[in-house]
Amino acid sequence: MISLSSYLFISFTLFIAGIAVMIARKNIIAMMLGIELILNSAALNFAAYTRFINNNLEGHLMSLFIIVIAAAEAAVGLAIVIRFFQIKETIHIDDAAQLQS
Amino acid sequence: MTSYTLDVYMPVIILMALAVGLVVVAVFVAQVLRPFKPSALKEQAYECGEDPVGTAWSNFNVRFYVVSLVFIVFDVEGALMFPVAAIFRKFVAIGEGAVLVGSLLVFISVLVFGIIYCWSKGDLDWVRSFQLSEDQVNQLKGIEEKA
Amino acid sequence: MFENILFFLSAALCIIGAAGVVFSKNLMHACVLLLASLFGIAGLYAVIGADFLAAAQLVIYAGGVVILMLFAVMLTGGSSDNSNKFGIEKIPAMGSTKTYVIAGFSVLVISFTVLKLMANFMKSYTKGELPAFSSTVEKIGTLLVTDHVLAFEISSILLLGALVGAAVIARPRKG
Amino acid sequence: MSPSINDYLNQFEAHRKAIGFISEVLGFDASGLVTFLVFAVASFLVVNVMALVGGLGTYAERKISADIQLRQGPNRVGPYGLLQFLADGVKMLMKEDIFPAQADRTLFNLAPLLALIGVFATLAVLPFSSGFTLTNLNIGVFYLIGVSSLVGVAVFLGGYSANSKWSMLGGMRGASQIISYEVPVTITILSIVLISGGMSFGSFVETQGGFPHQWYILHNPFTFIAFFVFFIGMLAETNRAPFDLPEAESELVSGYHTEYTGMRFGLFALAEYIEVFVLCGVAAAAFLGGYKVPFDLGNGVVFVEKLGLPAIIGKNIGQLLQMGSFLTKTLFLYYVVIWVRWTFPRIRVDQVMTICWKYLTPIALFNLVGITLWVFAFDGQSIWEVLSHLGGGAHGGGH
Repeated sequence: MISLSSYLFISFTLFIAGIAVMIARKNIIAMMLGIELILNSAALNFAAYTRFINNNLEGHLMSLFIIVIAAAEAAVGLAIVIRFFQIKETIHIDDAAQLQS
Repeated sequence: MTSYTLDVYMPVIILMALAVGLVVVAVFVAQVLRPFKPSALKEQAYECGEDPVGTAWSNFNVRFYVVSLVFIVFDVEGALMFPVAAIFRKFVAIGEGAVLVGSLLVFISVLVFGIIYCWSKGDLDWVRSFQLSEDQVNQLKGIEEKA
Repeated sequence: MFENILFFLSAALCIIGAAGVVFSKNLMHACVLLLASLFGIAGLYAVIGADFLAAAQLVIYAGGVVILMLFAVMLTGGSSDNSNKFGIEKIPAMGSTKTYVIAGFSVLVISFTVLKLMANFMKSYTKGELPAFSSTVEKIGTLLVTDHVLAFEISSILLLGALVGAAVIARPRKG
Repeated sequence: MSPSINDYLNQFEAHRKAIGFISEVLGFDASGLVTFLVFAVASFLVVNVMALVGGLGTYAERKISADIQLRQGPNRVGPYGLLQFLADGVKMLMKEDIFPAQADRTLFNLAPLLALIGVFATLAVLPFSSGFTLTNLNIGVFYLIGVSSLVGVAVFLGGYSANSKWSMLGGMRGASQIISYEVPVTITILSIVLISGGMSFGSFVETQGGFPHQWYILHNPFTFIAFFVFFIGMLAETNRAPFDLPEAESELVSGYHTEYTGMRFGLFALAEYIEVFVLCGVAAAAFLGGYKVPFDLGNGVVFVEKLGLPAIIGKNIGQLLQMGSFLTKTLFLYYVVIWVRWTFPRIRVDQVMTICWKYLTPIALFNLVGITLWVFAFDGQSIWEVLSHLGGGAHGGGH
C-alpha cells in the first residue's frame, strides 16, 4: 500500500490543488497558500523518490532546501503583500496592475 | 546508526487522539449538564459594559509582522543547524572538528549580521522612536506656546 | 499495520486539507486547513522514514510560515473580499464548475498520455526489499557539511537576504 | 536507554511469555496488538497523571501565592483544600457555554483543541525514566519544538475567532510573544545538542550523570548562562508572569480567552498548566540530569547484586528511583515558576520584546559560539574534567 505510486498520487493531488487555488483565487494571500501547496508537493516527491529508488538521502536534502526556500519566499512575498495593502488598501490581484504606485 | 520500526510514532497518534477525545467528551458532558439560556446580551462581545463598536477584525500594526519575519528566519536557520550540531561531537572525535567549527561559525555570523541589521534599523524596537524634523519640532513648540 | 494506519491518516489529512484550501471561502479557514495539510505531509514524511524532514516540516511550517500567514491576513484586514476596485466580481469563465470539470479531465488525460508515452523511455527499476528505517539526522548532517556545504552556507545568505529585503519592504514608513 | 516503553518491557521474560500466551489464545500473532495496548495504556496513564498535575498545579499556585502573600488560600474543599481543583472542574462543566454572536464558530471551537493537541503530543517524548519514556524519538527535542508551536497558532486563533477587541489584542500579543521567545529557547537547546551529540532526550540524559557536577548546567560556564536563558524563555513561552501580557487582567481583561466560558476555558487553562510542566521537564532533562540517580542506582544492578533481589524487581526499583529523581527536579522547577510569578511585577509589552531580541537572543547566540568552541577545544569534556586534567598534568610534570 505504501508505495512510490501512492506518494506520487498524493503529490499530484497537492500540485493540482495548488494550481487550482492559484487560478481560482483573486486574493494574493490565498494565492500564496497555493504556492506553498505546490512547493510541498515537490518536496514530497523528492523524499518519496529517494526512499523508494536509492535511499541515499540526497532527496531529503533537496526537500529540506525546498522547505527553506519556501519559508524565505513566504516571508518576502507576504511583506510585498503587506506593502501593497498599505499603498492600495486592497489585496485583490487585479488591482496590482501598475508597476509604480 | 540504529534502525527502528514506525511503532515509535504510535504514542504520538494515540496522544493526539486522546486530546481530541478529551475535548469531545468534555464538551459533550458539559452540554448535557449545563444550562442553556442564550440571550442577545450574553452573546455580545465584552467591552467593559459598553455596546461593542465595530468589528475586531481590523488592521493591525505592521510591527507584529516584522517580529514574525525575524522569527521565521531564525527558525529556519535553527532547523538547518540541528543536524550539523548533532554530528558535531563525532567529527571532533575523528579530528575533523575544525571544518565544522568553520562552517558553523560562518553560518552563525551571517545570522548575527541579520540581527545587527534589524537592530540598527530599529526593527527590534516595539515602540519606534521617530526623529522629528526641525520644522515639526518648531511646530510643536508653537502649539505648546499657544496653549 | 500501523504503517498503513499512519499513512492513511496522514494522506487523508493532507488531501482533505488541500481540498479545503481550494474550496474554503474564508481566508482564515484556508490558512488553518493549510496547516492541517502540512501536518499530513509531515506524517507522510514520517511514514517513509524521513524523521528529520517531518520535524523540520512541523517546526518551519506549523511554527513559522502558518503564523506568518495568519499575521499577514490580520494585517490586511482579515477578511477576503471578492470584488476589486473596479467592481468586477470575478473573471466570468474562471469560477464555473464546468470549467473545472473540463480542465480536470483534460489534465488527467494529458498526464496519463504523457506518462504512458514516457514509460517506454524511462528505465524501469526493480523494486527490491527496502532497507529498514534508520535515523536520518546524522546522514543529513554529514551531507550538509561535506557534499552540500556550499548549499548550506548559501542558504544562510539567502535567508539573510530574505530578512533584509522583507524588513525593508514591510517597515512602517514615517508619516 | 530503550527506544520506547514497549522495548523496555520486551526485555523481560514475563512480558514475552504473556505475548506468547495471548497469541495462543487469540490464534494470531498478538505482538502488534500488545504493542498498541501497551502504548495506549501508558499514554492514557500519562495523560491522566498530567491532568492531575495540571489540576494540582492550580491548587499549588493558589496555596503558594497565599503563602507568599500571608493568606490562607483554599482550605474548605477536602483536607487542606486539596480537592479544590475538582470543585473548579465541576464548576467549569456546569457553566453555560456562550458563543459570542459575531464569533467565527469553527475556529472558536478549534482553538482549544489545537492547544490541547499541541501540548499532549509533546508528552510522547518526555523522559520520565530510562524505561518509562513513551517513545524516545531520534529527533525528540526538535519534534517537541515543532509540535509545541501549535500552541502559538491556537493562542492566535483563540484571540482571533472571538471577534472581541480584548481577545484580538491578547491573541496578537500572545502569538508574537510565543514565537519571539522560541528563538532563544531553540538556540539554547541547539547548544545542548552540540554537547550531547544527539537530538533525542535519551542522548541528552544518558550523557549526563547523577551528581550535580555531571549535569549540563555545570558543564561549562556557557551552559550555566544557557540554563537561565532557557528558563526565562520558557516562562515567556508559557505566558507565565512576569511575561503574562497576553492575559494581563489589568490591561486586557483576560487576553485571548476573554470570550471563552466554561469547559473551553478550562481546556485552555489545562493546556497551559501541562505545558509549564512539560517545559520544566525539558529543562530538567536537558540541564539538570533528568532521571539520573547518583551512584548508578537507576539501573538497579546494586539491588540485584547486594540485596539478592530478582532481576525484574531490582530493575523496576531502579526505574522508580529514576522517576522520582525526574519528578523531583521537574516539580522543583515548577515551584520556582510559581514563585517567580508571585514575586515579580509584570513587565511592559515593549520590555518583553526588548528582553527577547536585545538580551536573550544575543546572549544565546554568544553561548552557542562559546559552546561550539568549548566542545572543539576540550573534546566535549566538562570544566571539572578539564581542571582535573590540568591539576593531574601539573602534578605529573613535577615529578
